[in-house]
Amino acid sequence: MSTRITRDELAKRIADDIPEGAYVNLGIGAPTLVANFLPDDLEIILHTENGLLGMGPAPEPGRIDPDLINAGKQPVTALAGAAYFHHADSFGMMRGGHLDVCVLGAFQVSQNGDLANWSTGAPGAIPAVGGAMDLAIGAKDVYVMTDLLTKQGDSKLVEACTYPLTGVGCVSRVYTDHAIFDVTPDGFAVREAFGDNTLESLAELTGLNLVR
Amino acid sequence: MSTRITRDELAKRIADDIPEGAYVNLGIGAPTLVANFLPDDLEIILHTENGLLGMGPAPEPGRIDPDLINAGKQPVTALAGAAYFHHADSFGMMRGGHLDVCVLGAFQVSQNGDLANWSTGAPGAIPAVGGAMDLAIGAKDVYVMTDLLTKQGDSKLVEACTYPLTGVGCVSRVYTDHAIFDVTPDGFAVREAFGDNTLESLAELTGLNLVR
Amino acid sequence: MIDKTVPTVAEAVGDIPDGATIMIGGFGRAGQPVELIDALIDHGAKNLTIVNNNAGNGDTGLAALLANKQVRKIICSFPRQSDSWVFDGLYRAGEIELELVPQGNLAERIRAAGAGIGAFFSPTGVGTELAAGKEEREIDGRRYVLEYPIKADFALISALRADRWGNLVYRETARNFGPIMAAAATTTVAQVDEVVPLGTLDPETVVTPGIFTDRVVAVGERRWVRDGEFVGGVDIEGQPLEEKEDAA
Amino acid sequence: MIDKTVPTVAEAVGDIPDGATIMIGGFGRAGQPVELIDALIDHGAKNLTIVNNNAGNGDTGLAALLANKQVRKIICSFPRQSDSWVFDGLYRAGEIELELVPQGNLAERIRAAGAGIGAFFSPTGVGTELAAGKEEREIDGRRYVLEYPIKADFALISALRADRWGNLVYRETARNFGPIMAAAATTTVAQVDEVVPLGTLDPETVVTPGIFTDRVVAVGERRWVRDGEFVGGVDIEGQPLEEKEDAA
Repeated sequence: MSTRITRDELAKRIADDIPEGAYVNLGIGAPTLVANFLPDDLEIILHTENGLLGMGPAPEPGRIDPDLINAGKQPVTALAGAAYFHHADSFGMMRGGHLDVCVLGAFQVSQNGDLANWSTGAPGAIPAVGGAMDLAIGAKDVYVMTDLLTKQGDSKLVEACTYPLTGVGCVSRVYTDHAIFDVTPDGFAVREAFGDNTLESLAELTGLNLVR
Repeated sequence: MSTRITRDELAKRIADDIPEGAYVNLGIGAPTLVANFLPDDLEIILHTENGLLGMGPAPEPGRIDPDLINAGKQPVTALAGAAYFHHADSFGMMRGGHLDVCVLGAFQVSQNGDLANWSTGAPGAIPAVGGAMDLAIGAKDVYVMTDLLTKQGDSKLVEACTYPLTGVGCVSRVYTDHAIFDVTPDGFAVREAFGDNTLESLAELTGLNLVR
Repeated sequence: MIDKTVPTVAEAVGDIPDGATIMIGGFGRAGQPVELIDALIDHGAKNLTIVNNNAGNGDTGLAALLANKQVRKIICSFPRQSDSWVFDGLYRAGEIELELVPQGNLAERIRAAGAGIGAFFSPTGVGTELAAGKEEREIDGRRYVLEYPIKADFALISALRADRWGNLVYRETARNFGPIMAAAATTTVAQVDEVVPLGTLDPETVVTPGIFTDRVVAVGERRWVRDGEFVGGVDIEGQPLEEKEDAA
Repeated sequence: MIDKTVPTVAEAVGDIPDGATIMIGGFGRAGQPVELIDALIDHGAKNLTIVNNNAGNGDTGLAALLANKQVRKIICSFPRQSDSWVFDGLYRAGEIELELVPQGNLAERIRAAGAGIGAFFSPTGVGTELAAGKEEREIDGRRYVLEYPIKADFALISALRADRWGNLVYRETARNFGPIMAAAATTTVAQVDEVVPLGTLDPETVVTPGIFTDRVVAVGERRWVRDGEFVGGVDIEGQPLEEKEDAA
């Protein structure tokens, strides 16, 4: 029974939902993969919160410029049409609702759209939040990209988050390896089920009441 | 009996108190005259709140550039070393206390440093405030340049302002045609009396208890 | 391909509805989007709320918009000028509402709207009648009043150059309110002297990133500018001195 | 004549007292004022509060400052990194205090300090443990928390070029926190690749006007830059690739 798509397939599926002309921030980690699947013939403008709109792909080998990095501190390039700005302007851009989409990872998403992705709350862990909370509340649409289940088999879609929150009621849609879920006033709605997944099988995996 | 200096003399007297390297905003009207007396061999950087540091003198005839104006909407020039910025940055510069001096006109200044210079409160008058309130509270030192007496012979230095306030407790010093007054916790202190003026004659003119 | 250019000013403002709140850039003549304002007059939308530093001068531009009875309310810092007779008349007749805001609070409130700030404590205006009724608080020994963002449905601004992504650069003090208004409006329309190919604007020097710009319309160079450089010989209204002398 | 240049990094930081609050620019390696941090280590001021986005990487720069036991407290958004072992050790040993701030609130609080804003309502962090104990308010249907400015005694930043008035331009994403920190500190020290003659920087493109800069010190071009342009061939730390291969 085919119940999961690969991470690359999921990244492509997200990329397919991003229209030309969108201003998009891809969070650190798996969401970065989405950039690999944005069609070359569409202009989609990537934002990196350390001060660049119009971020391009990684540089050619030997052309790394240490002044030109992304939020993950990896070397990038700038496209024709790019613009640089300082941190307050960059986060003003996010907080002010100017980005169309951001894609973030998650530990948990609750059915009212709460996101937990910055801290497991484990005792002794050193906390670090970066721009996660700003991204969570900033974009017009916040997409989460994640496996549906943890390695232990627990659902990351939950009734209420048990991990420390990143943002309240901020997630619009969750792209998982099993299905795509929209956050609705009635809870998670299955927008698209991959492979053999059904509303019923997903309800069982998540232990949630799902809607169509 | 010589009791008054001219407006140009007063402008020069203010200019003499501005040290090299100071960032200065000269308000619309009489304060603009101060620029004429800033020594050519000293670098004093003028700010105009519509977005320019390093404002230069009026342009040569026939070289007027309508994109390059001051807060009074008069044509100006930009010096080598100038910088342009937008209105929020410009007023952030003022509000954030980065200007060393601003020079403003006044209807009234009270002995605790309140300034009234934007409205006579006359019924039917159309109110207009511009940047007056921002300037009043923004600079490290707010100098007022004014005649000591109104045309009706009333003192502009008062116990408490009767005109609508521009700012509370914001004035550091008042340069008048009769004398220079510092605002102190004990009231107006006569810093320098011009011509035949004395503490006593000034106290009589203003009807205030003045200190040395 | 992203292309935010629109061919005419009429098209650029054609969907502005009655009752809209519109920010209009400019400080005096500098940065005033003259052609867009003229298009808005032709378009005829009524019952507008206008946000601008002033309330119009002479009989053109914003003053003409007011004279055409399209404006219900104006939010500005300095309505009264030697040549603001149009506004003055409407105001005295009770035909226009005025919200007077200190210039720095006006700028910061516009900036706050664009930056998603819910409200902020400003020291400007404390203890004056323009702060009457506003929430006041002492913070770290200084008094502040609480000020709220000013948002708009549309911003009409003027810049020097744009590319098709809507990146903008300005010229001298004509920059003024343009960048913050562009960020504070749902739909931002920029008139520019010229649209240049993508990649022509140095990304270090772009002042308004295209994310804030929705429409760009080229209106041609002003008479005191050639290839983006000042060529001089104009009066404060931008009339070439020779031409003016000819006319006189 | 105004001349904000100082000849050495030692002189540029020599008066920083024990107990000072110091903003340090940079996001990762980009924009980190490496030479000024080294000078601060040599200078030896202790009991410092540091404001930076991170808490040091590897064993150089900010990490070395921490390792030298000069820092009492750090205000940052992202202390934990794969190579933040110096901070990690101090933190676990209870030898350094941490104030964790979401990155956008950090930037806006620094900006507020420079712009004279007493406090502001931010939507970031609402309902999270980082907003615990903070004043919350609903405005126009959205929840916000009240955030206060972060001021500093000194800012140490890095830019590409300066003139003797202290006007600064930056390079690419090395701009990051530099402009807002410059405005938020009582004394701002900028290290730059080069100091150029007054009038060389285009006033349209100055990012930090000199009013915010107190001292400028030229430290020479970095190895990936020549005449302000990227010449390539470096790793992410700025080591020329050939040189690195030689060393290996």
